[in-house]
Amino acid sequence: MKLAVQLFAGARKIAGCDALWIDLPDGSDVAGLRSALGSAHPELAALLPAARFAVNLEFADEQLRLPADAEIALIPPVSGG
Amino acid sequence: MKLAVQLFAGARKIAGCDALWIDLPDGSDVAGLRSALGSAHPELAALLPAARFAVNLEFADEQLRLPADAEIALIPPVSGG
Amino acid sequence: MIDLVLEPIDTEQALQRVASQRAGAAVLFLGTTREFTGDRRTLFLDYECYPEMARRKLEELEAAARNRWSIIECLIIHRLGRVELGEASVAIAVSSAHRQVAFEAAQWLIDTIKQVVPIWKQEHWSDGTREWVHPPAGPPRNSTH
Amino acid sequence: MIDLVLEPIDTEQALQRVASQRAGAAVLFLGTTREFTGDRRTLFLDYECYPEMARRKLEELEAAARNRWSIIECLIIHRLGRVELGEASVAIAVSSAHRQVAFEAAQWLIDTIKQVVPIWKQEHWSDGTREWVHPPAGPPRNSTH
Repeated sequence: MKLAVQLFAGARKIAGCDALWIDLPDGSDVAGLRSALGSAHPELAALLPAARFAVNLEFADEQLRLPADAEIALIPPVSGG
Repeated sequence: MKLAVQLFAGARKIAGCDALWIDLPDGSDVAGLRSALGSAHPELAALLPAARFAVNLEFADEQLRLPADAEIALIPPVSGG
Repeated sequence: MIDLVLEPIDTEQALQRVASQRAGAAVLFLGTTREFTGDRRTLFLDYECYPEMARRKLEELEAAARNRWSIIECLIIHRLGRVELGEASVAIAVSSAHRQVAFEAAQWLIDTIKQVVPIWKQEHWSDGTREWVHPPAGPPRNSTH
Repeated sequence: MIDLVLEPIDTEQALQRVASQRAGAAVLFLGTTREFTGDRRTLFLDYECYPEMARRKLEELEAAARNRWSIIECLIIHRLGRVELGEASVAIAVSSAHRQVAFEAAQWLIDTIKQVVPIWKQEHWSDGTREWVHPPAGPPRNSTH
């Protein structure tokens, strides 16, 4: 399945775009996405370990299986407030 | 010595005036003042146990000896804020 | 900074007076008049103080807070005279580099003001009676704020 | 109540929005932009968010605070876009019958916002560089506020 991953802040700046498409086997989980994103975009590797993923507007566990139509976002450590 | 004791809030209302004069032996302490005030003005007796005395704008211990020219005030429990 | 005032408290101005480009945080506390105390309805409050001592005590508390915490600016304003329902009787504004300090100092200031500053309030109840409030000694068991 | 805004925060209005005649206390927290971080001078900040999720998270936090404390009103406002030095990037206003609740809830809200709401700030430094701020995971060790 092909999933769009929205990017923000430092991740957006590093990637140079608002979203990335990533190819994953059907039934992949968040850990799989994290690993695939790091392989496909090594420029994000430094940022990935501390980042979380949001799936359908909620922070997702590494074990969460990704629905094919999920809204996915990479959430680097936040600095609001 | 003859000392003026300033009154506020409930004490002022009970006594019906802003200050009371009280006669005390020279060298009296705050405890002596408290006791003399209760005897001379029994209407204040209910309020006195919880009240503090201020001597020259500071809360005074019961053992403090009262200077003849001290500014003295009866401070019933406060309710500012 | 200490103010004893007869007019309503200008909160915008209070915040401006503690603002600083060294501050990362400002905390403003307002103590306001509640309409109901249990079943009894308040019409308004009337505040009285022992002016010289109230001012001195407030200045001591500000100095103590500055001594204990890394405060940038600190402002305490207390109303005197008649205070209407919903209006603030007291405002405490504290700015600091880090937020924990501003929260702790503001809370300590209001807790301590309620114990040691010679200011008293008179409740004017809806049944026409009025009553000076003299809470039991020690930390008040039924704090209004 | 939740607001994500581009304009400066109106603190007077924020306090009015949480005012209530059932309230004995209101606490307003402002997070403001400090000019210096160590030796480095900030010119201004730029805030970005993941809008749908930021709003949802803020609403969840308000609901959690209302569930945990006896809050009367609660308002969280966060700036987006460019924020000048000294301006507030975030305002939290909480009213309650008793002051302890308002202090605790406001402090918990700002602590938690800084951990879970997808909002990011970009420092614009006086040397012309800019930098997205991504604090180390866990409770930030060098919090700005």
